[in-house]
Amino acid sequence: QEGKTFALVQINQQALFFNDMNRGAQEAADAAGATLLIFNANNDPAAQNSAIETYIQEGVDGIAVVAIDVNGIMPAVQQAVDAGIPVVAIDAILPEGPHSAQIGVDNAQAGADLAAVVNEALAEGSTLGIVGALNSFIQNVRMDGFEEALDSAKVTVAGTVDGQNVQDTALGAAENLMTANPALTAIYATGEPALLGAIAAVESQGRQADMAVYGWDLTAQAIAGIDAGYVKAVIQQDPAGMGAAAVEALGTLSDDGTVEPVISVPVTIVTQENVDPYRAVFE
Amino acid sequence: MSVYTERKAGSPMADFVGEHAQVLSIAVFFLLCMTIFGLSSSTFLTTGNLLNVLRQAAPILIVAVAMTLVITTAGIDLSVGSQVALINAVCAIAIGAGLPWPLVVVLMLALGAGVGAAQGWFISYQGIPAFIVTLAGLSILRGVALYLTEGYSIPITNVPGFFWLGRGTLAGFPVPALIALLIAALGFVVMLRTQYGRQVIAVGSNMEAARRVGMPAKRVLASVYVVAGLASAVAGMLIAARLGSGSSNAAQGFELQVIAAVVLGGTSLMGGKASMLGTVLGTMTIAVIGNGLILLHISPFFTQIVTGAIILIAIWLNTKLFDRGFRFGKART
Amino acid sequence: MSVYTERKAGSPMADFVGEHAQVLSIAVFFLLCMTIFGLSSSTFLTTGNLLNVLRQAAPILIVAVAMTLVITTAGIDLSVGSQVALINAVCAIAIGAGLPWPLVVVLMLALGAGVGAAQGWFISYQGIPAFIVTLAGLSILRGVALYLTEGYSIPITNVPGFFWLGRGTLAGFPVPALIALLIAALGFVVMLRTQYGRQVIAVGSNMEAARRVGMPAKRVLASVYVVAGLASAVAGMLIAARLGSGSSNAAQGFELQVIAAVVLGGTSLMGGKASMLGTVLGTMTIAVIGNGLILLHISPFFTQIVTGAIILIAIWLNTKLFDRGFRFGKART
Amino acid sequence: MIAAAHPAGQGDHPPAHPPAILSLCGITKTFGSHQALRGVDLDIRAGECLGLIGDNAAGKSTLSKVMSGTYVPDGGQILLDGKPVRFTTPSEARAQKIEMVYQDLSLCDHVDVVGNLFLGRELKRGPFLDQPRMLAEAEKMLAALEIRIPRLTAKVEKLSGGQRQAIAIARAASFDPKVLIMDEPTSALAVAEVEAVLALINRVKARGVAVVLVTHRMQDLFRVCDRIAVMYEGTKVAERATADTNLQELVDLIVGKGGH
Amino acid sequence: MIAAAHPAGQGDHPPAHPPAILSLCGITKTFGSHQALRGVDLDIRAGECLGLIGDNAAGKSTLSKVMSGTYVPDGGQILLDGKPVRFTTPSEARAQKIEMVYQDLSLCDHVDVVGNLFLGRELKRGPFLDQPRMLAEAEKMLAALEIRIPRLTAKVEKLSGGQRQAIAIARAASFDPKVLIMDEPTSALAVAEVEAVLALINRVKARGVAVVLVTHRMQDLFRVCDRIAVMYEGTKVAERATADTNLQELVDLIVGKGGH
Ligand SMILES: Nc1ncnc2c1ncn2[C@@H]1O[C@H](COP(=O)(O)OP(=O)(O)OP(=O)(O)O)[C@@H](O)[C@H]1O
Ligand SMILES: Nc1ncnc2c1ncn2[C@@H]1O[C@H](COP(=O)(O)OP(=O)(O)OP(=O)(O)O)[C@@H](O)[C@H]1O
Ligand SMILES: [Mg+2]
Ligand SMILES: [Mg+2]
Repeated sequence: QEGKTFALVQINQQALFFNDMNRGAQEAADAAGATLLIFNANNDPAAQNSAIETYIQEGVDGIAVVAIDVNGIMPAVQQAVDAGIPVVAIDAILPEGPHSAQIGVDNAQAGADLAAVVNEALAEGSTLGIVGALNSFIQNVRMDGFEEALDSAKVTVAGTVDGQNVQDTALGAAENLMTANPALTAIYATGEPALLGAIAAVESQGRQADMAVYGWDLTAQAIAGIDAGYVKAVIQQDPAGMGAAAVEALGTLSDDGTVEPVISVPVTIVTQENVDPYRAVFE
Repeated sequence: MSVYTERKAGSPMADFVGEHAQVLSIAVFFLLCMTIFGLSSSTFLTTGNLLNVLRQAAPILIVAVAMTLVITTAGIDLSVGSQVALINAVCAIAIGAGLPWPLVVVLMLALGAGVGAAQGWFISYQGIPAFIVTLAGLSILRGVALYLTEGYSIPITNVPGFFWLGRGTLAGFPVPALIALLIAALGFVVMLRTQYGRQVIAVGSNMEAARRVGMPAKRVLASVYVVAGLASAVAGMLIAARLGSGSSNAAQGFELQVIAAVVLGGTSLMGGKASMLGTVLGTMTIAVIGNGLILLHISPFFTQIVTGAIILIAIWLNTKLFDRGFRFGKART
Repeated sequence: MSVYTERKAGSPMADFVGEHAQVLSIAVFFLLCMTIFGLSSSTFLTTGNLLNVLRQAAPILIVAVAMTLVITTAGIDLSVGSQVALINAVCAIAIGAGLPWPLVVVLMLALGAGVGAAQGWFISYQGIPAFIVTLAGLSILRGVALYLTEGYSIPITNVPGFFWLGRGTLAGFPVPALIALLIAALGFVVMLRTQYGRQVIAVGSNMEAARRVGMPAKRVLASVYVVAGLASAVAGMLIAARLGSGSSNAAQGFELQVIAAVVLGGTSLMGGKASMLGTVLGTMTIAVIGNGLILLHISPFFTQIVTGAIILIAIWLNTKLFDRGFRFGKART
Repeated sequence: MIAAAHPAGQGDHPPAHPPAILSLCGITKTFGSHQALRGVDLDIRAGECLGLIGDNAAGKSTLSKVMSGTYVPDGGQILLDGKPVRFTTPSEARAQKIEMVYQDLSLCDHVDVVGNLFLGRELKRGPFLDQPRMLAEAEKMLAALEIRIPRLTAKVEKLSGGQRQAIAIARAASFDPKVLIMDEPTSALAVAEVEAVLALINRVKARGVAVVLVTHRMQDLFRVCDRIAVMYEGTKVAERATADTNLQELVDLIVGKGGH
Repeated sequence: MIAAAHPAGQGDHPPAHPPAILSLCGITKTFGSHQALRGVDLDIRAGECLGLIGDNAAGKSTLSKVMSGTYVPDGGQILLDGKPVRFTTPSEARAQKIEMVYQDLSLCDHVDVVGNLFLGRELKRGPFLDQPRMLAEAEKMLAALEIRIPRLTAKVEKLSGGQRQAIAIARAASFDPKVLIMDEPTSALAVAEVEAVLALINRVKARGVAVVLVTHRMQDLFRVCDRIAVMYEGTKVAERATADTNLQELVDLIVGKGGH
């Protein structure tokens, strides 16, 4: 793989998740002596397609893509494959298509797994609120997967608010969610900004004692929340592992090798019991 | 044979209504919103919720006060959201690096003023449209914040003094709301009662005339962006203190909220016409709508639609009430 | 003793340079970008890449042409990105529901025109500032798109005719680029050579004067938003055809790109002063910068910063070159 | 000198005349709380020039704008050729061949001289503007006014005050008006140009056009006007045939010292 | 009549006089490709009123703006009390007590009458504007001009053309200028107000102020001016003592028929 060039088409760089993925991919590329080009689409789906088209012109040896619009990315993926460039998808699950591999987490399943934890933990008749990011496909999948698996006889969903994947927006929304539903005892946050916002809301409202927070993606604040006890469980993905797996897959593919069509990168549900190993990462 | 009569003096009441129609109508609309939400949700009028709204609105209000000055000069500052994000991130980094928080506050104010001065220089001394300069600023400053944080949300820990700014209360009143109201009061006095306020209005009304009467027109024009930078710095720090973290992701779409609040309050985008009281009412209206819609359990898929529609209706009523006020004045005299 | 002499006629060359300084300087800047990128990347000047850039720029160019009309009336349309997203989503839903695609095209054009007409009505007949109406539109329309798609992306399948619009080529030339260039040429002719173009300029230059000479000033003012709606519809469909899907996430930040392109081209935000050629050059400059930065392998952390900075520098040079052109003209005559 | 009383048109009526082309009856107009016009009656007759004079802020411009459809009056009636009309926009008045030169000129600064002359009345060839023909006509339109404008394709924002005023006059006078209202058309013009405008007024009068001339230059009144109406604080206080009055009387009427 | 030739100030020089307070030598100013001023020499003396006349677009306004620092000339020299100065902004000229009434008035439409009168020179008490004192002074400033403005806290955009002009005049005349430049100050004023302005000019002259009056109203020149300079197409073509000339000569000079 010496001297090869791979491109990683990213959604944005405003969350640790994506930056960790970039880092993992970069380390894997460095280790293999390959060049990695990263493109940041700043949430614009058309920009992702444009970038892929440009990389095709440039003749890169492989493209990894974290799609914003999973259907909309397909024409560009097709173009790349037609041009003889292997493509792998990370995280967001692409529909049936010519790409060689799907790397990542089953978000719906992970959401459901967390719902199982919630079903277990909450008392009969609890109410739960969701802080989502309606403009994020992946987070909608997480929300739907969670809601479906939630035991509706036991826990009612009092309301959903839109944090728009921005942490201060999420904070305001979460605060309003809590004041609007005084009976609320739990919050499910579908992503990093949402979780940050929810945690800050619990702190600023002084509800540490009676609120249970569940969510996605660890941060220093989330670990502090786990330590304080009100953050009950957080799904931690391994974005660096996804990035690395993508580059490795592209390396194999560009040498005319084959890879598994689904490369699963497992998630961990982090609770007070197993949080310790993650502390170092978020110091 | 000719009959010479003087015109009757106009009724001062009608003059007053005519001149302050915009503020009056946004006040009416604000009270309307309060009433409707108050009647439909038992939580809305609780002290806790109202203080909540005040605390949430504080950063917007602070920047809106500065934006009122900017818009009065017929300018605009699209970069305030990015400035807030930058300050938010740098502030967290600086505190994380162990600097004492009062020093960080001073540094952040200086940083905000510096960024504002740079933009003001391009706008005023280089004559580049404010829209473009601050659009470039929007992109550049958030880019810098992104670069500095590398996407991390940087935690701020163990600075209770700093946190107090964002979460504390003083005699039961949230500190950020107090800061915001103080700044609004200051803005009110500056705009109406000081020479600087007069200069800002003159520059917005007729830049060339302001220059001709010997006002430092360029300096005044540049200065409003410095004020906007300072206000963004304060807002950025309040958000950092409230969230307990700094991130380049902060304050997305903030600039449009701020501008909407200012225009809703009756300040004209064409310059020369400002209303600080209107800005306060406009900001509170938007904040109350955001809060009220959640309390009413509106589906989150509808909130964007409803918020936009309410703002449009509010402004529409503004123009209508305004016209009507005029007519009434007419009929009476 | 007195000496009566006429002034010499001004040099037509200097007059020309003076009047077209903005277009000339953006043309110079565009060529500069082309040269720099061409020298630094071997891929940049390949036909494939250039056609790519053209295809990618097509939606922006189409809306920028319409936005030139809007800005010429001293208005602004912040909602074009949301309109594109709405059309994008509805178009995918309609095709998914089995409607024949030519019918969908017609319906989408009607929808775009309708949305534009609604905004134009508020702006023109109700006298609400364009900034506010279209800001509300930005929120409402994307909200509707979000509501209709529920945040998911809707695939479009098996409509090769429709896909051809976004991906096909005609004599080796990408179809969307052809459509965009046709629209730009149309815009050029309309602006410079037709009564409607003259009316748009007059309304932007002095609305009251336009009314007083009997122009249908309000109708003209409203109409530019209809044009913007139509252009957004075309752009939305091209994006849908290119991506093969519809999503409420489409065209994020689109409005600011479009406005930047128009202003970069020399159209004044104060109204009355338009340059279609400048808009084309401005759009291509922004598209080329986006493409060139990818090819130069700029770290993604820097692209936002660099893009913003380049735009600022381009406009700055514009004002400087402009001034200089003026001076030269002076010295020579 | 200043009597309390009846605001509405109770002034002295002039002797009977041929029917008026445009009649105003009891026109009132209020801005906010300020009564700009308090009931004005006025007749404008074909082939006649009516001088409209009065102190600053007497309401002359407001009255002229009512005649040209720019302002819709709050009360009163407008008769055109004896039939009641209600102009809601200037284009309706313009359709009736009522043209006006505005005190603020109402030019489009970003449009060139030719474009301003043909504003709202562009010549077309097929769907396109007929620039060459407009340019040629524009030269003719300006020729009569003795004004020197070196380049007719220059934007009007660059022109001097007098040049701009000449363009506004040429625009209103050139399209065969039936009523021509001129609000201080000569205020920024040099001597020769003023002469040209007065000559123009006499020419169009001879063609049967009704002219309304608002001016503060008393000496001009006697050279072109047949009748003179005097306004005072939003009312018409006097009307005189030019032949029956003199400069001193008019000046006294304006400030409220005469006519009693 | 029109000779080819030297653009720069080769005109006839007036006889020797007491030293000038403000002297212009060979002033040139070009806009784009248009030579607005082609070398103008002019002396302005204390206690004297200089009339500046000329055809439309002759360059009178441009020259006045050069004197007041609004335009920086491309060439030539300005001497103030014999010392070379270079005004880069109007505030520098204003600091030297050079005041100007602009042809376009330069008012801030959104500011009230009082505010416009004190624009750039607000009275303060501590850090705050002293509104009551400004209001009181404003009444005095306007009193001399015979203008009727009912409410001094009304925004000036609502006022009539003449009222606005009076405000611009009051603003320039009230702050004890050494040089007072007035660009067509009476164009929109009614008779009584014009008289008041002429009286004002005579009053300030008597106080030793140097006045420059640009006007197209020839009859006014003879009532206030001591000398009259005539401009033609960007040059000064003649200068006359008022006592030595008459209306007809001036009119001929303006259009280029006289003075040879
Ligand atoms: N749009 C407006 N809004 C408010 N007040 C107005 C408006 N237009 C005119 N006025 C007021 O109406 C009165 C009459 O104004 P108008 O312009 O008709 O006077 P005028 O006779 O033309 O004076 P001038 O000779 O100075 O031009 C003035 O007091 C003026 O302030
Ligand atoms: N800012 C400018 N840009 C371009 N040309 C200008 C500018 N200002 C003045 N000119 C030109 O300079 C010439 C002189 O104009 P100026 O306004 O000085 O004339 P004036 O003597 O004051 O005329 P008037 O009596 O009509 O007011 C005119 O031909 C005018 O077009
Ligand atoms: Mg008038
Ligand atoms: Mg002039």
